[in-house]
Amino acid sequence: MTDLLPLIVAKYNYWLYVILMMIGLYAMIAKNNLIKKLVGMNIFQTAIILFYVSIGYKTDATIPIIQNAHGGQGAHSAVIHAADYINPLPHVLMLTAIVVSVATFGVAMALAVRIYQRYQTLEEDELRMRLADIGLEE
Amino acid sequence: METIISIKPLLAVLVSLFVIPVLVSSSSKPNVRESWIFIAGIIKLILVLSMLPVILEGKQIALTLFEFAPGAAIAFRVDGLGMLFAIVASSLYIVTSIYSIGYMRGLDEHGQTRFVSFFALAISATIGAAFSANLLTLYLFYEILSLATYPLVAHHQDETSRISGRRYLTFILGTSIALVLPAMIYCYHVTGTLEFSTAGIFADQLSKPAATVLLLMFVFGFAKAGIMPFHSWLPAAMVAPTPVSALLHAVAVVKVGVFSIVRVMTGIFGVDLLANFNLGVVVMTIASFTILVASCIALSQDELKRRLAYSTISQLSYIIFGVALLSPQGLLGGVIHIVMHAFGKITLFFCAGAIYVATGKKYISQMSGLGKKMPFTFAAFFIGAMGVIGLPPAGGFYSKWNLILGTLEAQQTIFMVVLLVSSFLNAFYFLPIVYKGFFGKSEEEEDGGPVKIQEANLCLVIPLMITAVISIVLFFYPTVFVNLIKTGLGI
Amino acid sequence: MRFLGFIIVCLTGALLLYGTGEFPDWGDPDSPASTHLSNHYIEKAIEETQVPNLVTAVLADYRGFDTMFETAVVFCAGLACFLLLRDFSQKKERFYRHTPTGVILHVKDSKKTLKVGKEFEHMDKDWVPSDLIIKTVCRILIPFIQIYALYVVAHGDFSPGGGFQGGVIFGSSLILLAISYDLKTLVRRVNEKVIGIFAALGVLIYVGIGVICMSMGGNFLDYSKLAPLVPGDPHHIRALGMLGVEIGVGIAVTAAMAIIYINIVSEGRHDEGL
Amino acid sequence: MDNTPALIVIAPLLAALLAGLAVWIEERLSYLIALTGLAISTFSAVKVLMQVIDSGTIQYRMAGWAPPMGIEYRIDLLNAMVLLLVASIAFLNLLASYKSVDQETNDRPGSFYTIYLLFVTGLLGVTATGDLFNLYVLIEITSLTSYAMVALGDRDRGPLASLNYVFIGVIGASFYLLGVGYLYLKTGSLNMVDVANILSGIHGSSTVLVAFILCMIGIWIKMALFPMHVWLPNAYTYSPVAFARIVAPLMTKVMVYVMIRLMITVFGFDYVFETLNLADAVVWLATIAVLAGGVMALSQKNLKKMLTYIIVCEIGYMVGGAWMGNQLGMTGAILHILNDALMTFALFLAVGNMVYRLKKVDLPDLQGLFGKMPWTMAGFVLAAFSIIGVPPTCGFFSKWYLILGAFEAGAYHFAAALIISSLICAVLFFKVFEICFFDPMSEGHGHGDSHSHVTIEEAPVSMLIVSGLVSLSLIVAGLYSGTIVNTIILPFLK
Amino acid sequence: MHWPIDLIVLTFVIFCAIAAISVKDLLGTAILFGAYSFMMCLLWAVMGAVDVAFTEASVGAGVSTVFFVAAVFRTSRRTKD
Repeated sequence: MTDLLPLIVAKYNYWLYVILMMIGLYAMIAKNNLIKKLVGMNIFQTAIILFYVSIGYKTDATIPIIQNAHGGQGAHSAVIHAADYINPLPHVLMLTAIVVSVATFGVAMALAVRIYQRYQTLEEDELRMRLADIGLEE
Repeated sequence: METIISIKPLLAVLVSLFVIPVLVSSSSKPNVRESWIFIAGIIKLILVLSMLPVILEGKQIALTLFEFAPGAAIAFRVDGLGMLFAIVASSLYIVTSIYSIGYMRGLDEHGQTRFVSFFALAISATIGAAFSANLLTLYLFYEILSLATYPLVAHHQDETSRISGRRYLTFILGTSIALVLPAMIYCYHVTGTLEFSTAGIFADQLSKPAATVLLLMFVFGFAKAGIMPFHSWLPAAMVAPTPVSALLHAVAVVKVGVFSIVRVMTGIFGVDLLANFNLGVVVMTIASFTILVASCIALSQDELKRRLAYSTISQLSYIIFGVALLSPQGLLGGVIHIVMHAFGKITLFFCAGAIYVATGKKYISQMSGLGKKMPFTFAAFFIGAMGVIGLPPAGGFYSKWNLILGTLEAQQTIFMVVLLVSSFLNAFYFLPIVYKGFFGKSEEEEDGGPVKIQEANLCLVIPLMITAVISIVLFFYPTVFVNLIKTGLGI
Repeated sequence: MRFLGFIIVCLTGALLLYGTGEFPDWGDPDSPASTHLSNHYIEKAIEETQVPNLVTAVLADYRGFDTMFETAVVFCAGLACFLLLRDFSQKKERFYRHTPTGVILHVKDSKKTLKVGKEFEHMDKDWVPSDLIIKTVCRILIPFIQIYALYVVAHGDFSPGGGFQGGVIFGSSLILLAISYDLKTLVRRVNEKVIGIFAALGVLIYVGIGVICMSMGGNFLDYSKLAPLVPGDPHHIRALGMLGVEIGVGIAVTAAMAIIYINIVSEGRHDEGL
Repeated sequence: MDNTPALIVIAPLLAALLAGLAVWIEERLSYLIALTGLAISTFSAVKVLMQVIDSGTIQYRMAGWAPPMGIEYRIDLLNAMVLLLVASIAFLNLLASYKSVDQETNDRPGSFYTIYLLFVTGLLGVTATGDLFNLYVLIEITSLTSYAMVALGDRDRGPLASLNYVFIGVIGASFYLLGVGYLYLKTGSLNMVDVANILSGIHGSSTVLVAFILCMIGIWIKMALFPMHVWLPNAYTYSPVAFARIVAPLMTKVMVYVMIRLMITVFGFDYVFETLNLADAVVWLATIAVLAGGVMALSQKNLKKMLTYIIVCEIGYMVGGAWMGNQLGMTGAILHILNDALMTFALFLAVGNMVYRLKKVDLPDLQGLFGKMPWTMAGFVLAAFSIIGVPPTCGFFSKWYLILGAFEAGAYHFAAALIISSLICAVLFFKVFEICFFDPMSEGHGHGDSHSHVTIEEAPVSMLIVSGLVSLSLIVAGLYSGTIVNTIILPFLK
Repeated sequence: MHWPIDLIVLTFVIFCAIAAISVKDLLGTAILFGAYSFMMCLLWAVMGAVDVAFTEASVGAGVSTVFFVAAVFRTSRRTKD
């Protein structure tokens, strides 16, 4: 048990992101409702973001905004230690990823509305039936 | 061997290709269109013949166009064998052109422009195949020829031609993709080259089983040669207008198939390798089978063109048979049969077409007594039949004679029997037609109805007379072709 | 499907877990991710760009090219929603309310319109009377939200935030207007054409700055080449360049969010919604 | 400073935005703007290709930062070729699209051009970039634009096909992103070359293995490798034809390019083929993909859908070739990127012309088309021959290399699959030709003209010219494939 | 040493995620989804990713949820799973 706890502490973040991702993926594959699938998709994407943010984390470091820099010249006097600040790169990447995901989400919602306009349902099985009714194969 | 670089082979190929746009643009003026065909045909023949002296001197003419990998290029090389084939194809093209004018106009066929355009394309591909310097180029033109003839075969655009066209493609395209292509690439994989050379391209990279499989893939893969069981496209293709059957399915297309097999056996494998592995016998057996079975089937056909088709299947195998003998006499006999059979069989097809145009009759049983009404046609038919059977004084005798000598030379006496038997069969299925034509009673006479039948128009009769005469001439003067073969194969 | 999904999910999970086996510990300062590139960013960024917020520095400068496409993605999403849903056909039925009396008129003739003004006002089919409290509170709040959004954009160099966040907040303020009043109010105030132009313009500002850098003889988006064009301390030129692109991002995001919302909520008819 | 590499990508982006503005001001301008943007892009791509052939790899630093810090464009022979391919196809398609866009998106052609240009920008960016994360962003741009485009097509099916595409596309992109995350975790870098250098020291790591698998699966989903192809047929069939014409030839091919780039530049040949033992399995997968694509294509009744299954089949060719583990196979795969893009483009151009006149292209609708639209059909026939692999069209030559590579690697099953798929394609296309050639109206021959009452004429000249040009280019590319291999592909692989 | 906080928030996140995909009312899903995003944002703030957290708060918990509600408003709340 004494060995296990550090291991869990060291890795649990990664494990939980995997679980979150599995939830999202499962919802995307197995759910019947298109909106539910979209929620799954979003969970899936946020899980990846969580993973990236976890990569960037450093113990005993602070947020990646250099302090005492407001004066302009002041910053140059202080020596900046890399270990003091959390890695900013994953954050940058994830800002991008979040915006991508919201953009995709918006488009997907628009699509869902279009589908509903045409078929009056968002359930996959019912959609399939509607398609069969109007003589279109899947 | 001296090699001359020249653009002539390319021009010979392209000439009828370039004429296609002209043909299409002058589609509303049939006379202009047809004169263009002649001009192109004659230019082509002149180009081909202009290379003849050089080849007879024992030189070669070569031109490399695109080299896309070492040893695999799109290249032309004119040697004796290719020259022989090119002369046959290009000279018969002119004759056929005259004939097809008569035929197509006589029957008022639709889509004549399309017909002549694809005809020109097909003949281009044939010349290209004749002048190929390597297997890749040969394959290229082989495929172009297959595709260009499809619209010709399916020309009538009705249900029968749909089915025939389908069968035609299935066999021709299917075998070439499924068998030739992998075999060819495997050759390249093993040797790194596809260039034809009389010594073969394989040094000792092939084991006997591999060589056997490869050879069989080629022999069956070039299905245009009509080796059984890949022969049934040829009778099916007889739905096409007769000029197509005559030039393409007695000369160009089928001979390209045979020519390809000859090329592969002599240029890729090499006579020595085949002899070492004793593969000649294998091919000979297959060819003999085809010869006999096809002859027997021909006997039972009542439709004239189908009978001719089965006769063609059997005669094609003679050529392969001859080459597979792997002896000088056999090679000579086999290859010269390309020429002899071409002139003989095209005469026969021309006759069949002329009869159809003049009387609308397709079936042999209807043709008794026609010889009196159409004496020239039936005389020509007789000469053609003699050529195919191998009776003097038609050219066919010369080739058959050499083939028989070849079997003796190779000490394959059993196979000699095959030749003899098949000659009898040939006689059985041709001579009765001639006999009935001249001496039988026509249906009209029996019915006592009005007799209006006469010779077909001149455009049809002249070509068949020409080919019949040439067929006889060849018996006396085969020297040019013999020399070509000797320089080409180095025998 | 459910079963298949389950298996796929389990396989993926197993694969991912297998990959975590050789991960460095969570928060390990010596992991490759935290040493190779990031140290350069942390130590040099302020010197090279004069921007204390490292995330902004990396986002808008070192990886500014990514961010440009990011903005393009948002623009594209807006355009996609517009293209997918926008429906120019007039709706047949209209509802009006006679303001003084509160009587609701249902006009079924599509050609007949009433003049909207003091006497009549537009109304939604599923209309709920506007709540005075909500209306008033929002009316007060919205300007502040918008000012805050501007602050977030402008102050992105020094504190968390930047163009995206500011843009989204500004967009939300517009959406709040639509929710608290009605969609027509928003559409009336912010013309569709204006939003459309702004969405493209925002990204264009970003790309334009890059192109100007190029025309000044530098690489694409190399802000340092802008120095001759902008008065002030040439040391801060990169920070200024970043501010410029952040403004572009803000505009584009604001417009895109508004377009997406308006189109989804009104099914593209721009008449009634939440 | 020479900015041409950046210009290839920036020009269409800028044009997209200007076209987006023009939508609100003067709709007709947007077409001209789009045309100009793509012309500049194509021109720059030609220039860059020349430069790369002359003087080797070009590096272009975005924002002026040195590579591992900033984003860099690294243009070597392979991307230069693909860039030119993408830019020129996009340009030509735009030329051909003027009329069909007006017909299909009757209300908003300007917005169509904007999205179209963004899509092209994405593809060009994916090809040019030397940064793993930038690649992800650009993939997302291409995906998002395709979602929108697909939904704009068929009114009944488009949105549904698009939403399915969204789900699967997001999974694909996210897997790729995860793979990049795993790589980043291990290397701390995102620049491809930098990552490759660091990776060479840690080949045995399980994390790297998982990263590789994730990246590959992500890319495979995006390129629709069987069995991850389910989104493709519907999405491409129901999209507007002007878009189908560009997405079908380019999207999957660019993804194949990305796969090859990852295999060669990022993970390295040694890692992929020596450390891992996956090659055989992937070649088998490709074999199945080739066969399955062909078989599924056989059962289709709609021409467009049939062609989309052929794309699935062709993907198998390229994946198999790339994973053969020898130079010949890789050469074949790269050559096939070029050739397949061209021939799919030619096919879809022809189909576009048909759709323009016929409105729908179920197989029975095509009867007698040879007589009615001879030029369109000529282009279609050439392209079909190329797909079948008839020499001298380019399809034959890439197939040649692929089969040769398969022989060398001993993957005879793959060679057999290629041959069989050629046969299947032959059957497929001749089925179509037959329908088009035999006109039921003129049954009982003897009549040149068809008597059909609906007069269908040839497509507009602008569409025909492009279609003919591209079809002819198939032969040209075929004849010069030796040159292409020797000046571009082989130097790249060495 | 703030991993316990982190762990608790993570558990909440997972709880919200499962709830969001299993609730039978799409409006409920929307709200739970918003909560999920907000929890996530909290988690990231704890991990020091302030910018990401800020973005997620405005985008994920803010606009996304609004889009979601808007879409549900235009379609239906009903769902079978």
